[in-house]
Amino acid sequence: MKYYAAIREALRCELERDPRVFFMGEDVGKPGGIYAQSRGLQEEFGVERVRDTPAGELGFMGAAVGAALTGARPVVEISFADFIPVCLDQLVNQAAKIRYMSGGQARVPLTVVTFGGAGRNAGPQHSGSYEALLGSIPGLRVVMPSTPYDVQGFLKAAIRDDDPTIVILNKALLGLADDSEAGVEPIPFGEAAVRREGEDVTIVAWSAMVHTALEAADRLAAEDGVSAEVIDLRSIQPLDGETIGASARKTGRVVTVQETVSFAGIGAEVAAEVSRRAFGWLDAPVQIVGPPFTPVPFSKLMEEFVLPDAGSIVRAVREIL
Amino acid sequence: MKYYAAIREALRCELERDPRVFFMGEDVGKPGGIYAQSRGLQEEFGVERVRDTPAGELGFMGAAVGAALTGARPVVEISFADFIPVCLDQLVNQAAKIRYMSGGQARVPLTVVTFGGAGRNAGPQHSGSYEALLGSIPGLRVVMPSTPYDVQGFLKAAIRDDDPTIVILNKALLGLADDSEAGVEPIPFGEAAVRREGEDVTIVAWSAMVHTALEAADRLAAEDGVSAEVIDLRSIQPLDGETIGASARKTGRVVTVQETVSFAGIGAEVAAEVSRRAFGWLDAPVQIVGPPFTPVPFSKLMEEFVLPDAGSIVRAVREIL
Amino acid sequence: MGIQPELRLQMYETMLRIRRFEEETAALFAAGDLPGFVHLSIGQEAVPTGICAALDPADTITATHRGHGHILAKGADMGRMMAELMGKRTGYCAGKGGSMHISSLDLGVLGANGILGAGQPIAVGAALSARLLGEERISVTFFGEGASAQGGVHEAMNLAAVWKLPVVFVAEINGWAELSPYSDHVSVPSLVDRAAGYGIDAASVDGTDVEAVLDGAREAVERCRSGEGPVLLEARTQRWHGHFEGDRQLYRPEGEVAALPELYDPLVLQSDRLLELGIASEAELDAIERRVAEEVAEAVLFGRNSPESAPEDALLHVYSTDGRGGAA
Amino acid sequence: MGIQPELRLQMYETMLRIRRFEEETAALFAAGDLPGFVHLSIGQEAVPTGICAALDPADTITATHRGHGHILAKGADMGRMMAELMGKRTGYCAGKGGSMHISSLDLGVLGANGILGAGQPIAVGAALSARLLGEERISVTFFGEGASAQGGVHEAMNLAAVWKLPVVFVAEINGWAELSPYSDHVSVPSLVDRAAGYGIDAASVDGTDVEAVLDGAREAVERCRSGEGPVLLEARTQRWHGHFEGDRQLYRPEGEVAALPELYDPLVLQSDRLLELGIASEAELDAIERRVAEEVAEAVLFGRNSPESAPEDALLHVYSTDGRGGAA
Ligand SMILES: Cc1ncc(C[n+]2csc(CCOP(=O)(O)OP(=O)(O)O)c2C)c(N)n1
Ligand SMILES: Cc1ncc(C[n+]2csc(CCOP(=O)(O)OP(=O)(O)O)c2C)c(N)n1
Ligand SMILES: [Mg+2]
Ligand SMILES: [Mg+2]
Repeated sequence: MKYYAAIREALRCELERDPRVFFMGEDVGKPGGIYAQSRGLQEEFGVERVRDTPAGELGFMGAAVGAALTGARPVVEISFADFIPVCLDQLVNQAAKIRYMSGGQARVPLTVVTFGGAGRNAGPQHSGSYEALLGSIPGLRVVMPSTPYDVQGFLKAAIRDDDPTIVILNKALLGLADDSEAGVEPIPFGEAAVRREGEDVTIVAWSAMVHTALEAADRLAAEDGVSAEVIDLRSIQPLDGETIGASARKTGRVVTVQETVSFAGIGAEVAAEVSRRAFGWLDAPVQIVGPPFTPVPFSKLMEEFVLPDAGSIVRAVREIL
Repeated sequence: MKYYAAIREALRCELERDPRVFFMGEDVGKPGGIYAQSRGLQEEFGVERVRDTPAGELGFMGAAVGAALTGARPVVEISFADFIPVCLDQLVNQAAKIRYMSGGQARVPLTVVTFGGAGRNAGPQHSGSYEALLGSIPGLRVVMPSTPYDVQGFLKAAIRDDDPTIVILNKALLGLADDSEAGVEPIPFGEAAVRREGEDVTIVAWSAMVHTALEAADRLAAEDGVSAEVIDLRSIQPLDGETIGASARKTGRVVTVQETVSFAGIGAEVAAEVSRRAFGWLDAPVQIVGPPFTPVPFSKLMEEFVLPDAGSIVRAVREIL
Repeated sequence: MGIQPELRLQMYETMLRIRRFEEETAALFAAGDLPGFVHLSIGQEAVPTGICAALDPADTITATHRGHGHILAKGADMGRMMAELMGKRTGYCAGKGGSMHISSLDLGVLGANGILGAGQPIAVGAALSARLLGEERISVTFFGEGASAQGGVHEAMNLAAVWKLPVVFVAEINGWAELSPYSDHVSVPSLVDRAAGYGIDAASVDGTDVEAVLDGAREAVERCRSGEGPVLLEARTQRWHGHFEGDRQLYRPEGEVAALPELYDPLVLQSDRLLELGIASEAELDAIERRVAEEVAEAVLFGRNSPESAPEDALLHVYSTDGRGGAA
Repeated sequence: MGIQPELRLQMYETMLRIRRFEEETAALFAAGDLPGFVHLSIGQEAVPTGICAALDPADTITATHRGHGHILAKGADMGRMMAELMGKRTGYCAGKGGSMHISSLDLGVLGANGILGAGQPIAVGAALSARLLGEERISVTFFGEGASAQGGVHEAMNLAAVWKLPVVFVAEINGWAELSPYSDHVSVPSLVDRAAGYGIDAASVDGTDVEAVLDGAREAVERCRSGEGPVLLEARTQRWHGHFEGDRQLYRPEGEVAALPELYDPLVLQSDRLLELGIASEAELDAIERRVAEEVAEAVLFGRNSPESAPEDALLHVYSTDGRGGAA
């Protein structure tokens, strides 16, 4: 199944399963989504449950929070993660805190689906992801599936979960296919996946960069005879420190790779986990590979220049071998 | 001079110095600010240059961006850092990126002054600071002065600088006095201050936690005979990796302390700097001291429980000695 | 539809409960017994009272930072409110929210809110879920002139109008937003002027007169229940106290504050009416006064005698699954 | 005030420049020669043309994601625009912005914007600085019905109204926001209905008729310049192409798109008028057509022949002081 179709499959399954679930966002209803991610769902479930919104994210994100508070289970799409800043208050001051501020009375079973990621020449305002920001908010959960299988599993888990969860999808992966079929079970939050086992170095990645990391691991094996372990974080909040720590203790060397700027990012948090759990085992400092500290430029050449590729990972690994 | 008065002093100085400078925010004009931080300025400089805004931060933050783009030098106050999410788009997608997106044509000489910090029983929606979020946005500068002297120096530097700078002040420090007087010179961004020299361990802090760190250092000296170096970051973006690295190489042990949750925070970034610059010198993993992963609770007892105090720092130091 | 005598009396009592509760709150704050920020609605009691008198228990409200009145009028227990103000374990929010964040999901109070313009989209969502789940309830949201400048209020009104949802937007106009007057925040004489921009019905009522508020509320609620979409109801009222306790209101024209009780006391207006219409006697009003005084005294006692929240309870309620905080 | 013949002709040429530039853009995109997202304003040329014809060079505009027309009408060079679309070094933004972010500070183009509702507060700020710095210029901001749902548009209108700033809010209503119709986004027949909520003047004009737009714009600009505060000007127009290039508009009623050129072509309307009034002959119009075709061809050539931006130039312009990116 393809990545975009996995979104639709998970939504269909949950809409069918639970009448309290509904899906809304810009152009997700009648037009079926700008990536066909919800095509056919409005025909199947009606305009009340698959709903086109006005182009005001603050309003409909807040409405999702209010609906979640009062018995419904909204799934709301923010078509680009870059639009999260216009509705951020409803996420960080409302959805994330309402249960806490209410002393445990309230539940906010909200799922946010959004499209992040760079590499498509979408320019500075359409290439962001915001996983570090969202992951650092107590009360929110954040997942970033890198495969169609994970899209289905995490989206279902998010919708069935009683807390607000942000599912950050990646635009660059929309056409990616794997052999998953309908019926994937929900995946528990907080479990990373070891995508490739290795002995010499651990490469930690998430979202689209997982595939880049696997490419780098192939190159390292072929060109350097180096056996790299590749960990796909999958879940940003909670983060699977255990899997990271175990791998770091085994290999003694860790490289993280991300497509968002690394200042106070998930790479730094992974490094902190490694330091907490594997300090005595480390043979080299954790290498955090990420773009330089700039917005994402429009031009192809410039965008390619700032984004990490397999070569950047290979170089970082070689530096600590 | 007191911390709150240093704000006023810096504003007065810059308003006098440059007719393009103006100051606006909620209740900063006629009422003189809820902390008296701008008392008297409207009388002195008039309603056009010291301006009360409607209670819509997105609108007036955007207006500040537009004014900065067209020749003025706005200083805009967001009375609580917690309100930054309602106007975040104007900071991260506009102010921070406009120069870049314009290929260097534009300048955005914008200064944002905001009040962060917990410890005042202000509850979950009035105790945030957001330094990690803001610090991780290319195009923005972020400073967090811990003394009245630094308030004056950084505020002046921010106003004279041609790029958007966020000055995050701390509510808990408003009444703090030092022996600074009017006329402090602008302080260059990116230079941390060593507040106390020491040999055995480096404590890195910023904003209110600098004072807590100094208290901890006193206790460590008295109770354990441990000599702690205390570094006040002052500037979050750019971060002074050099000073941090040099101290870490000297002491071999680093503890960071922050009052915001530490997941993918500035502590993690400091730890990453330490790892990059002092890996071979480290005798222990960097300890990141921060509150547990929760919103800031209202009740005094609960708030005290979550916030780090000198005792938390002392314990963290003892753990790695 | 006329107003039943019992309801007229009951609304008087509700207003008195709000007044005495907040007077006591002011005293406790002045004595240093209450932490944090406290915003009082003394002088504005008729607004939440008249509105909530038109509601069913299942209907929901979102309150503001100045929300004690909204929440009491929706039926909250004074003791648990006072305990919350004191940060005690028995408070509505187990001491985690404080004055600015009281909620009672059971009573349909979706929460006071420390962020202007945030409650309005949430209220739209409550109306949306009602439709989706086939529940009859409507949704009410309070906000002031200050908040009316927020994008969230606009987005909420637009959304409710486009989707024809049963939301009553109550604009509680007390003349001030923090330390600055109405005219610093709004460019039109009345927020009713905003309604045409969304194609929704609107009315303005005297927010000092609880029966005028009730009349307006009933009409608005009626429209909502019959599926005609959202309504904007403006209530013009007066803020007697400072923006927060401790604010001495030096920015207000000399004498203005002192004159308010004489000119705009919703309690006097209603008690005069009750006496005049023979609905209550002085003695009956005195009895209410005593009952309310007792309720307040008990609430304070309840708050004081309640156990402190355990510090480590700060770790609870971040997520619903684990009870404890998630990551470190 | 009548419209001078030269201006009538000039506006025709401006519209034609926009049309041909965008037709060429569409062709290049279809051929795979342009990266990223491209939103075209074909069919809407009369709006920016009529508006900008009423402006002085010092006046500023903020444009939208569908901004080529706005920017060309404000005087931009086609070659540098085409180069920007191609991501070349000679583009207005040195290839960093692309179609959605073109700006030219020299021409008063404060930028197209990829975020709905963001340009309006920025435009308010430009008017604010004009007042502060004692400059005569006014500020114009374009937005569509989709963006009108954003809180930023409301906050900007409110702010401009409270402060009586010289801002013209141009609501460019093309019937669609992305893939969904006007009625999904707005609950009133016309955005003019919003103006009363801010106490500002408003008018609606036929956005297919460049002279009607110019008349409306002149009146709005006049009010602004004379210090009467902001104005809302609605222009009803039609979007011929998809939301972005590549969008086949399958969601539109059968035949609607095909009928648009027949019914709503601002170029035909104006050329017919010019011929009828004897302001131009067929031959003169042909000459304009050839001139514009040449300009477009040159622009494409300029773009193609321009040097690629150096990859490492990605590090420039993050901050103004260092020229290079700040932190790692
Ligand atoms: C987003 C946001 N901005 C600013 C504030 C600070 N603030 C708290 S109350 C207030 C004034 C509110 O005025 P109004 O809406 O009229 O309500 P009132 O206080 O008069 O009841 C302001 C500006 C806030 N809480 N949230
Ligand atoms: C904040 C934000 N939300 C959503 C989008 C995605 N988006 C781009 S254009 C558009 C529709 C805009 O419609 P309108 O304002 O009518 O302008 P038009 O495209 O018709 O010119 C949307 C929803 C965006 N760019 N920014
Ligand atoms: Mg008010
Ligand atoms: Mg449109």
